[in-house]
Parts: sequence; structure tokens; C-alpha cells
Amino acid sequence: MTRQPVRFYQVGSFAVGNRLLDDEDRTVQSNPNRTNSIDSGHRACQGCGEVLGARYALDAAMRASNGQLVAVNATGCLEVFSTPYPETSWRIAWLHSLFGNAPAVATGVAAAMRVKGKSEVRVVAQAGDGGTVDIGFGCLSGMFERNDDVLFICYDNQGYMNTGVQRSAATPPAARTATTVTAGPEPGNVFGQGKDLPRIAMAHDIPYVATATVADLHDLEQKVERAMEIHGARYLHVLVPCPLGWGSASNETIHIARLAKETGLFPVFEAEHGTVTAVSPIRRRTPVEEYLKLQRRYAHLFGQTPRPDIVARLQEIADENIARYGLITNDSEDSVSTGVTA
Amino acid sequence: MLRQIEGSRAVAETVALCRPEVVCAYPISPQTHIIEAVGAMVKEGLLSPCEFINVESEFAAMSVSIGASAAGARTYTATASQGLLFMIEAVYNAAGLGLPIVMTLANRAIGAPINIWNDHSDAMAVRDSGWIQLFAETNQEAADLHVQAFRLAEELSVPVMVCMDGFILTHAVEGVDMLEQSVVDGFLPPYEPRQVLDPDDPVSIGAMVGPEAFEEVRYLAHLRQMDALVRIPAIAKAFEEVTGRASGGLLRSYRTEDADTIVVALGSVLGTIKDAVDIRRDAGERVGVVGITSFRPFPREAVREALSKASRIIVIEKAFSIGFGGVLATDVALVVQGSNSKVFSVVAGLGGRAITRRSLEDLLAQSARGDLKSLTFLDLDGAAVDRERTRMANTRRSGPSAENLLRDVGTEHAASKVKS
Amino acid sequence: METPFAITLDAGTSRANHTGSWRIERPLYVDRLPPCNNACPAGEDIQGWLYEAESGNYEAAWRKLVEVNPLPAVMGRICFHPCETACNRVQVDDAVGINAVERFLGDLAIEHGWTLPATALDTGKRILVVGAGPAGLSATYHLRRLGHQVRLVDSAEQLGGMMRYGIPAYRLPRATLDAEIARIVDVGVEVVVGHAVRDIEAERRAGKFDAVFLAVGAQIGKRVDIPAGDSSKVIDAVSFLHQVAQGDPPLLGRRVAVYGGGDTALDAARTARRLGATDAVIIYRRNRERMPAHGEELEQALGEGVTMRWLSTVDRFEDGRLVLETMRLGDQGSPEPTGEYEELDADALLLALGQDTDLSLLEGAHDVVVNDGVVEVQPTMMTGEDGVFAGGDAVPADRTATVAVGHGKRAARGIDAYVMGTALESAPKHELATFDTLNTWYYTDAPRTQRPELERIRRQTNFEEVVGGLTEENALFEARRCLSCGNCFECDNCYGVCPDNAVIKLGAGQRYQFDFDFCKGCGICVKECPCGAITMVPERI
Amino acid sequence: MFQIRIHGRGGQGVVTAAELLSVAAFAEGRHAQAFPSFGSERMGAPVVSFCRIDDREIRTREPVMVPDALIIQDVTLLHQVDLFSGLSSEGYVLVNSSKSFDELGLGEFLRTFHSERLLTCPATEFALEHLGRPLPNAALLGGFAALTHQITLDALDRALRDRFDGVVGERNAVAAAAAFQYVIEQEEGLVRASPN
Repeated sequence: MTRQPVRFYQVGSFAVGNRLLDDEDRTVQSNPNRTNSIDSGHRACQGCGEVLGARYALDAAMRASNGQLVAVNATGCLEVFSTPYPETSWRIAWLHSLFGNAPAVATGVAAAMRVKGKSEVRVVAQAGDGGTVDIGFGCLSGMFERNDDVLFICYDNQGYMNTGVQRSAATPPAARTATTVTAGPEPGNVFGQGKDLPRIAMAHDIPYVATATVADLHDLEQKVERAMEIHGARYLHVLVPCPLGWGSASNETIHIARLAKETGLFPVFEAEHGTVTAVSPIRRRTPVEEYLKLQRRYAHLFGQTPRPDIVARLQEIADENIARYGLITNDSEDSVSTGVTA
Repeated sequence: MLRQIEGSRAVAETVALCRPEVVCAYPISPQTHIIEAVGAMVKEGLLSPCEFINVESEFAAMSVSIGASAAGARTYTATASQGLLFMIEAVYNAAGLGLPIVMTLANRAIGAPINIWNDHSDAMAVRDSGWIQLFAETNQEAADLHVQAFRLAEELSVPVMVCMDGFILTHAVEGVDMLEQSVVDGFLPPYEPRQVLDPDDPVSIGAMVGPEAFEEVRYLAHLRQMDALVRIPAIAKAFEEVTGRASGGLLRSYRTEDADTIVVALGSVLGTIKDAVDIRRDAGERVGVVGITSFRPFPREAVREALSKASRIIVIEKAFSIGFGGVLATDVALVVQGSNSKVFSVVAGLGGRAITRRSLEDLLAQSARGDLKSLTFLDLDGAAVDRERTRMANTRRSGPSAENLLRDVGTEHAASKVKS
Repeated sequence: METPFAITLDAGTSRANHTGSWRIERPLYVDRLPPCNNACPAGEDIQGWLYEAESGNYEAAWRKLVEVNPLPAVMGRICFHPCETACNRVQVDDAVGINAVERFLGDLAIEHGWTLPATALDTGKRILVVGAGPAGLSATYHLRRLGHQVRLVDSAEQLGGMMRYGIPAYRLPRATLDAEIARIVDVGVEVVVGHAVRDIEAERRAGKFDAVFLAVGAQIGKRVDIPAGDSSKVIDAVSFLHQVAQGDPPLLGRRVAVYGGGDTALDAARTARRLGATDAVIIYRRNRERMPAHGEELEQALGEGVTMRWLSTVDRFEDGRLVLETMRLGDQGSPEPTGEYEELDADALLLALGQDTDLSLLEGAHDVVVNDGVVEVQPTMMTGEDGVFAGGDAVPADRTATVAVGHGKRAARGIDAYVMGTALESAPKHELATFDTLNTWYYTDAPRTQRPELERIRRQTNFEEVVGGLTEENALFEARRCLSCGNCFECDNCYGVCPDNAVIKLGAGQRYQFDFDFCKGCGICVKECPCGAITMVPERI
Repeated sequence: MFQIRIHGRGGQGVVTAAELLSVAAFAEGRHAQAFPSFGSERMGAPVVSFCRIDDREIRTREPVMVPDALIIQDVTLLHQVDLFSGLSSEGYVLVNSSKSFDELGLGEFLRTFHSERLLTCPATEFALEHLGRPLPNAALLGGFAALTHQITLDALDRALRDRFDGVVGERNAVAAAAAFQYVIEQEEGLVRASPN
């Protein structure tokens, strides 16, 4: 599925809205009647990427399901900041059970809906990266393997932010966390570890796997929409910068997510049944330094004893992603999702 | 209809009569026969509509159950031992969320050392989780309790665990009077959830509750269990009215009217105890038995009443709190405190060790002589223990006790065989 | 649903938690001054009318345009569009073709016969406007809109001034000029043509005018003393163009040299080509980089076969032969003679070395200060003489039609304040919307639509318009390339990117409002606003 | 109460044998309880199952330690397992073998037992003949019925047909009947021979 680019409509294809477009071509987020699945008054940090990602994804899912949606939430920041008694920010049917079981709980909800004959009700499970790649991985793999009718969304902020910024299997190399301090010859998180969950998900041969960032709303919404067209296990991995954990300015959240994609460090693509079907090409190729320098978790690479060697290794990772997914295309100045031949 | 049937099969068929809508399965001995049978009934279309889900762990099994129950489906699963411990976080969660899941616990010991045989360590490990725990004495009761469990769970929005001794009941083939579908349908109304995930009436279930309300939430859960103390006998009575059969309830007394010694126990061992008691009665001792069906909520008043005339209370249980003693015995002692009766704690049948009528008779005789210690381990091989203690005292690298004991016992066993 | 205590909560109840208290800075919607508007000598709200054009609402766009400039079809052709030079889009790809869209709108208005807005109630004040060039016409229009009576006087037989008599028809078709002038006259103007004002004070008294606006232009071509033989034909370019415009072109011969480096030199050379000159050579003492003429015009001239002699001055002209001295650029960029000479055959030499203003009519106005051949004016455009205002080429400024239009408008406001006895309040100038205030990620790159050019061969032989207009599709496309610098164009970014749903969308055309009950002041809206229309300010203490 | 202990190897149907016994007893209106020696034994390992038959409710849950009858499915167990533990000389012993107790080396050990309560029965041969597979269960149970009279052949026949569908049930029933007949004939032979 390719998205129609909105070329030259003043803001092109990237802004949230566009008064010059027909209603049906506008984003869900531009609609004054969007669900606001997660509403004002939540206690997320200033500039939180996760709450944005959640509202983007769930509002799109609400539109795709005509409002017949149930969301299951793993323990984590999103859960804690949204539902402290006596107030909840959720406007949708929402269930939180545990940290590691969101996929299984969602399986249960989906099974109940099916057995109750409410096939129109769709189920989304959501978790941070810890609840996805680490503690929730067993349940997630099981849900994938059974091809349960659940869309699982991982809001990846690359660490355990709720507990005070510790390393997860999604923390990138060299990043500083409370459990990967910047001491020793290889400061920060070590190289050569971590899980690439989108690829692991693909290995389950599930019908749909995609990655996205909060920086490209159209792309994210389109992927949610595509995912909602499909029944069975689906996985959406959304990069959501965390101002607290990444040590970035609160206003840089979207900018940093954009750079993660434009550097190649976070490849944006979609896959069906284990095969990559489309990638979002890099539009303005950017050296990783530009991305890293905005985040204090990488400050040790640029301080009084700069580590260009480590920066180079990170650049290598970006370059490998670019090669693996073919992120540089002929019209890389024109970031339309392009079908690739597999 | 009375049928000669395996306990697991009787439970499975009875569960099916309760029309569960979502059933999760993860294999662990000795509950597998139950879940296999339910799965087969779903696959064969005998139980419909029902979603039978083969999950990847017990943690997932309970988690799927949580989701299904929160979405309004009648939900069932079964587990045992390590499986229960693996799902323990979700076990607490289901209770905390007030989800009326019914689970069969085929009681089994907990390792290490790994042991697949029966005891009650698993049930005791989740004693405080907020689940109602009902113990079955026979397979008939195990089957009947499931029907009552669904009704109780759904009335109170509390999950219920039906505990039946692994292998001893689950794998025993005996006569069970199986219920008719119409009887179950009449007894168990369709599930009307107290709260449900409904896109048209959205709520957030599972909020974070801070110090300002957590205690109240917990106290409310306690009150629901106190309500259960009323509902459990009422439901048992209603059950008896439609089936003519006394199953369930809070506890059952046997020959306690004039008893000065009362044995208290949970589960299937009660049968053997009754046989032993009959024999002691024949010998002129005034002995009785109280079998507790509802371990949680613990029926304080009913237990106090049942034990009020006994001077000696012997609590025989298949679990103990290491470093202290019997678990049930502690509860019983607390209930009867202030009376003149003395409570003896007897730990027996751990890891599947057979509790024989003979040993029980000896125990009662010992009690009658006034020789019973406050904490006794029935049929303990003291010599083996002593040898291991000596070994441990003599050498730092004494090795693992379990393997040492096995070696000792095996040698002994081989020696005795040579003798025979 | 009666929900269990505490563990289950009713949807959306967190709105009771006003997270606005977290804020130490607050976002503020602003309107920054777009660089195009800032650069426009006429003071057009270019971004404003492009905004209307973007949605295809061309009449609204035109109406917004003629709030300032009553001559869009003309300006859309002859303006040297400093707006485009200033356009921030230059730094993304290429400037928005503002001028072309303006022309499109102007032409569309003529085609549809859209009329200028109605005038205000008659104030009873009478204003004399001397000179019907762009400044005079602009002032006339704005004065009429303010409700004043205007007598418009010009010495020529037709209105238009240099637009008619200086700019060749291939750049400005006379039908277009006539249509836009007629539309101004139609709002109710007393027009007197063929009348040269000799004494402004006398004329003012006689007509009992409350104020006067002088827009007499700079009609006299500068001469330099070049030794020339009797048979050598030397004409000033202004006169040459004027004669051509009057349909009475002088005979120049086949080889024409033009001396000068401004736009008039190019006009003269290109006109000469159209009159049949096989060689049209421009002689300029500096090089291309230092040429004052607009590059676009030069490109077109070169395309038409006009040739250049850079770094050359005319030493003398005799017997059909020009002697040129080669120059070199000194350290300061000024031309210095080299003492080397070369020759160039020529039948005529056109001098395009600048123009002077005829200010003889001011002799009675003693308080008017003239300096270096032009009239000193205050910001209101009033001269030293009470009630006498001046603008256009007659005052110190760039001598372009667009500047003149701006003068006309400004003078009209000055005159209005003067005759009504009110203070002229100028709106505070907004902060400039510089390129760094934009988030260019959101603008896809789009090349400028090139105006179709007539085939060169055609344009060499006649006076048909050289630069064509945009089709509607192209105009729309071009308008939509506008970045809307510094001014909200309702892209919904702030509404979409707010993590706290603290932006309220007020509906089409109504823009947005912050919900300070919930805004935590993260600043993402500011960072992600494409056009820099939001800023952060410290929270009030 | 009549208590039976069955010894065999994993995969030979030891547990099923106990269950079938209980079902047959149940069918005749008696109380019965069958259960395995709960373990995790794999195919081929020595296993034990139990059955109790009584005219009143069976409450005890202890393993059968003092059996009234032993059924030994596999003679290779004879020298590996303490098969006769708890068995009194009043007890019944049924061994799956075509050999005599003397030939099996048990003659001396069983000398104090009632000879009419001891029997070897070539159940595997009956099974091979009627089922085509070396599964001696049904035949042994037929033999057990004839030896102990704790269950009738008729009840066993129904239990087998109930447990196994169609042809398999039929063949098992036939094997059981054949063994039953064999035991009757053996007993008659014993009776005839006893005067000698």
C-alpha cells in the first residue's frame, strides 16, 4: 500500500493537516473530532513522545474500527501517567493487567469478543520497549505464533524510562542509561547486543509488521490503517523519543524522531508475511552526529574527550540499515513510501 | 448419571456443562488430562461456543484468562505446582481486578527438588492472592465444586480456585454422579459481568492506585471474601436442592459430636483419615474429623464452632511454612485461641509420600497416649536426615541434600529387597 | 456501568487534572512579517493574497491585492519583484513566482471585469494629483477609496506616465495598461490630460485643493558630452522609447549601440532590435555582476540577440564608428581607464545614462526642499511645503513603478491624515519571518513554474508580449509553493503534535487557540510549526 | 474390600487395566477405585497400578500396600521389582506367561500359597492371536475374572467394548473370553488333577 504524496500543496506530504485537501485525505489527527483516545490531564513529561505515539496510533485505530476498539496496556510509563486513581486519560475501553502480559491479555480479549459474536470489536495491545522486547517477549511471541487477532504496538523509547532510565534490549549501543553508565573504555551500552524485534516478528511469518516514528504522522496512520484491515497478529513498532531518558529538549521530540529515520539508525519499513514490502526512503540523509548531539545520553561521545571512533561505529550501523533496507532511493529527496522488489 | 470415570475427565465434562467461553491450556502434570479433555470437546464441537487457546506458558494462560474475563467471557483454566508459581503475578492480578475466573489447581509439590507428586505447597503459595480456594475431598466433590465455583465467582466478582489433589484425585477412576446439562443451566445463570470492556461504554480497568485508596481496595476485597463465607454455604445448599447431593460448603464434620480429639485436614486425605478414625472409634477413642472445604476465605466461626468441644486438635496438612510449621494449623490455632484445646500440627504427604491409614492410626494412638509433639512430620525417615546432617557437619562440599538422600534411600531399598 | 472502586475509572476523567500548572514557558501565536511583504515597495500583503490564491479563491486574492496595488496586471509584468529575491523559498529550491501569480490574478480580473472596491463617503476634501504615472494613479485610487475628491492632471495625452511612454509594449501590452487605468478612473476621478502644471501653488489656489500630490516622474534623459561628428546620430533612450510608444519611431539604422547598464538600456536595445537593427550592442563600463539592470531582463535581451561590450566607455562617435576605451575594475569595483581603445561600427548611439526630473513647477513653493534634483519628503511623503506631497521618481528612492505605487499609497494616507487633521498611526512592524524561523521539512521541494517564453524569433520582430502568463493550474501550483512565512496557514501541525491535546482548533479560517489549562509548555508546536508562527515566551510570574 | 495391584511396563496398559477392572466392577453395582502409581515413568519403565473393589464406599486414598491379588503383565519384572511386597499367602497371583511358576523360578516362593489362586496365562499369545499385537491386557483381565470371580466376564466384555471402539473392542473382548475360557479349563484341569 503506498501513500499518495501531497506534492506542492504548500506543506506537501508531511504536515498534520492541509486545508487544501479533501477531508478523507487528511490525517485523523487533523480532524477536530478525533477521538483523543488519550486525553488532556495525563501526567506524561513535557514533550513526551510516547503519549503522542499512543494518541496517533489509537485515534487511527479508532477511525479504522469505527470506534469499536479495546486497548490493552502493559505496565510502564504510558500506563502510569494515564491512569493514576482517581483519573484516567483514556477515552476508550482500556485494560491494564501486568508488565509482561499485554499480548496474552489482548489474546483473551479478542477471544472473548469472538466468542461473544462481537467480531466488529478490534483489539490493540500496547507496551513500551521493555514490555515488548524483554519481559513481554514470551507472551508476544506466543501471540504472534498463534496468529491471534491482535495489533500489538510497541512504543519504543529505548529503555526503562518509567523506572528511571535503565537499559532494555532495545537500548542502542553507546547510549547512557542508569545501568549502562559512561565509564570504562566502552562507555554506555555495549555494542553487539539487543533485539531487533520487527525482524523477529517477521520471522514469525505474521501477516503484518511495520515500523514508524512519531515524526511522520501520515506514515504512522497509514500503517495503523493497513494493520487494521488485516486480521491475525500484527506488529507495529513506533519510535517515540523520551526527553527524560534521552536527555533531549522537550521541544525536540519530533525532530529527533525524524533524524533517527533520516540517519538510517531507525529504518522505517513495512513487511507482510515475513517479507519487506515497502520502505520509507531517507529524504535528507543526515550523519548520525546530528542525531546524537541532541541527546545527553550520547554526550560522552562529544565531550572533552570525544570518541569519534564510537560515533563511526554508530554510523556503520546506520549505513548497514541503509544497505539492508535500501533506504536511499532515486527520489530520496521525496519521501514517499516506495514499493521495493524483494 | 453415575459413571465410573477418571477424576480429570469428570471435572472436564462438568466444566464443559458450565459453558465456559474461553479456556486456556498449558500442559503441566497432573492437570493435563482435564485440559486435554476440554480441548477435545471444543474441537469436536461438543462445547460451543468456546475459544480454546493453547498458550505458551501458565503466565500467558492466566493472562489470556484475565483479558477474556475482563471482556465478559466466562473463563476457565487449570494448572498445578510450578505452573501456578509461574503465573503467580497474574493470579494476584486477576483477583485484584475482580475477575471471576475459575481455575482448577491439581495440587502438586513445588521444587526444587523437582517433584511431580501431590502436596498442597502450590495452593498455599497463593493463599494470600485474593482467590477463593476450595478443596475437594473426592472426585464427586471436585466435579460439583466447579459448578458452584462459577456461580460463586460470578456473583462476587472474585476468582475461584478449585483444588483437587494431583494424581490421587485427578488420575483416580471412581464413581462420579455426573450432572445433567439442564441441571447446570438451571443452577448457573449466564455470566453478567460487573464490569466489562465495552467500546460503547468505555472505562479504564486496572488503574494505578496510590496510598490514598489502596488499603480500601484491599479491604473491599476482604469484604467480598467475607461475603463468600455466606454465599458458599448458600450455594452449596442450593446445589443440594437441585442435585440432592451435599457437596461443597465451608467445612464438613465427621463423627465430631462427642469427640475430644478432632483431626482437621484438607482434600482427599480426609477419606483415609476417616477410615483411621473409624478404626480408633472401634477401639473406643472419641475421635472425629473436620474437613475444611473453604480454605480461603477461612471460615473462622464455623471452624471454631466445629472444634469447640475438642481438647485435642490434630491438623494434618500436606504443606508447611518452612521455618515455622503447618499453615492450616496456624490458622486453626488462631481460631481456637483462648479455648482449652491444644493444636497439634502434623505435616504429611509431602511430594506425594503416601499417607497410610496405618500411619494415621499410629498417629492417633500417639496422640491418645499424649506423646504427640506440637509439630510432627509423619513417616519421616529420621535416619536419612541424621546421616545428611552428619555429612553436612563433616564436610563443606557435602553436595546436594536431595541427591544424597536419594542415594541413601536407594541403597537402603536395594538392601531390603535383597533381604526379601 | 457501576464500576469497582479505584481499580476501574470512568473515561476521560483526567481533564480534572490541569497540567497547565507545569508550564514555565507558554507558546504564543504570532504573525511575523514575511520577507516578500517586507521587500515589496508597494507594501503588498503578498503572503496574504497568495493564501487566498492557494485555495483557488482568486477573486478574494485579487481583492486583497488591490487593497494595496490597483495595478496588478501591470505590476505582474513590469515589477522587478524584489519579493522574489527576498523569498525564503530561495533557500529551499527557488523563489515562489509571486510576480507571475500577481499577473495571473490581474489578467483574470480584467477578463472577468472585477471592479475595484467602493469608495468611502465623500469627505468634501479636494486633492490635486499631478502626474498620472504609477505613483499618481496609485495615490488617486487610494485617495478616492478614502472618500476624497481627486483631480488627476497629466501633461501627456494619455494616462500612464512612464508605464506608457517608457516601457516597451512587448513588456506591457497597452490593452492591459488601459484596462487597469480605466478601472481606476471608473471609481470617479476628474481627469485632465494634455495639461502641464507650471506653478503648483497657483494651480492649488485656483482649484481650492486641500492638498497636492506631485508625481511628475523623471522624464528627462541625462546627457553626457560625447564628441560626435555631425552625421552621428545620438539620441537619449528615454526620448527614443517615448517616440516609439507614440508610434513615431526615429530611424536608427542597422547598427545600434546603447550606452548604459540599466533596464532602460536593455529596453532600448531590445526595442531597437524590434525596429530592425541587426546589431544591438550595449556598452557598459563595468561587468555583468555590477550591472544595475535586472538579470532576468538581461537574459531575455541576450536571448534576443542583443550583445554586450563589458568594461567599455564611449570615447567618441564619428563617422559611423564608435571609439571605445577599455576599462578595468579597481579595488573598490569602480571602473578605471586602461588607455586601450577599440572601435565599433554603429549607425546610432542611444544614451541610457539615467533620467532627471523637471521640477520647474515648484518655483513658487518656497518651502519645498530640492536636493540633488529630487524633492525631499517626510515619511508621510509631505514635502517641506504644507499640504504638498510628492512621490515616485521625483523623490529620492529607487525609480521603479512598484516603488511609485507604494509612494502613491503612502502619500494618500499622509494626505488623508493631513486634510482630516488626524494623526497618522503606522501599525507596528512585525518581526521578520527569517528563514531560520521556518521548519522547512514540511515543504516539499517544487521547482518554479517557468513562464512560457515566446519564441525568440517572434519577439525580435514585433512588440508582442514576451513573457506569457500562467495557466490557472500553474498559478495555483505556484501559489501553493508559498511557505506562508511567519503566518499561520492552518496546517494543523500544532493541533496534531501537542502531546497534551492542548491546542483547540477553531475551524477553517479561525486558526487555533492554546488551552492553557493543559499546555505543559513543551514547545513542540513551536519547533514543528512550518512557518514560524508560534513563539515561546516566559510564563508570567 | 478386594485390592489388586498390577505390575507392568510403561506402554503395556497397566493403568488401563486397573481402570477396566474398576469399570467392570462398577458395572455390577459395586464401588471401585482405580489409580496409577503416580509417576513420570516413560515407555518401558516398570509401572504399577491399583484397583480396589468393595461393596461400600471406598474412602481411602493410600496406595495398595497389602494386595489381595497381583497381576504381573511382564515376567521380566520378576527379578527387578519387589513384586510380591505385602502379598499374603492368601493372595491371588496371575502372571502373563506360557511358562509354569516352577519354570519361572517361583515355585518355591509360592509353595505356601493356595495353588488354585495361582495361575500363569499366556496372555500375550492370546493377544497376538486375537488382536495381532502383543497387548496382553484384555486377556489378562479375562484370566483375572476367571481366577478371582471379582468381576464377571460379561462386565469385562462390556467394559472393553465401552473403552475400545468397534473392531478393537470386539477383538479385545474375544481375547478376554479366550483367556477366561483357558483359565476355566486350567482350573478344571487342576481340579481334576488334584486328587492325584
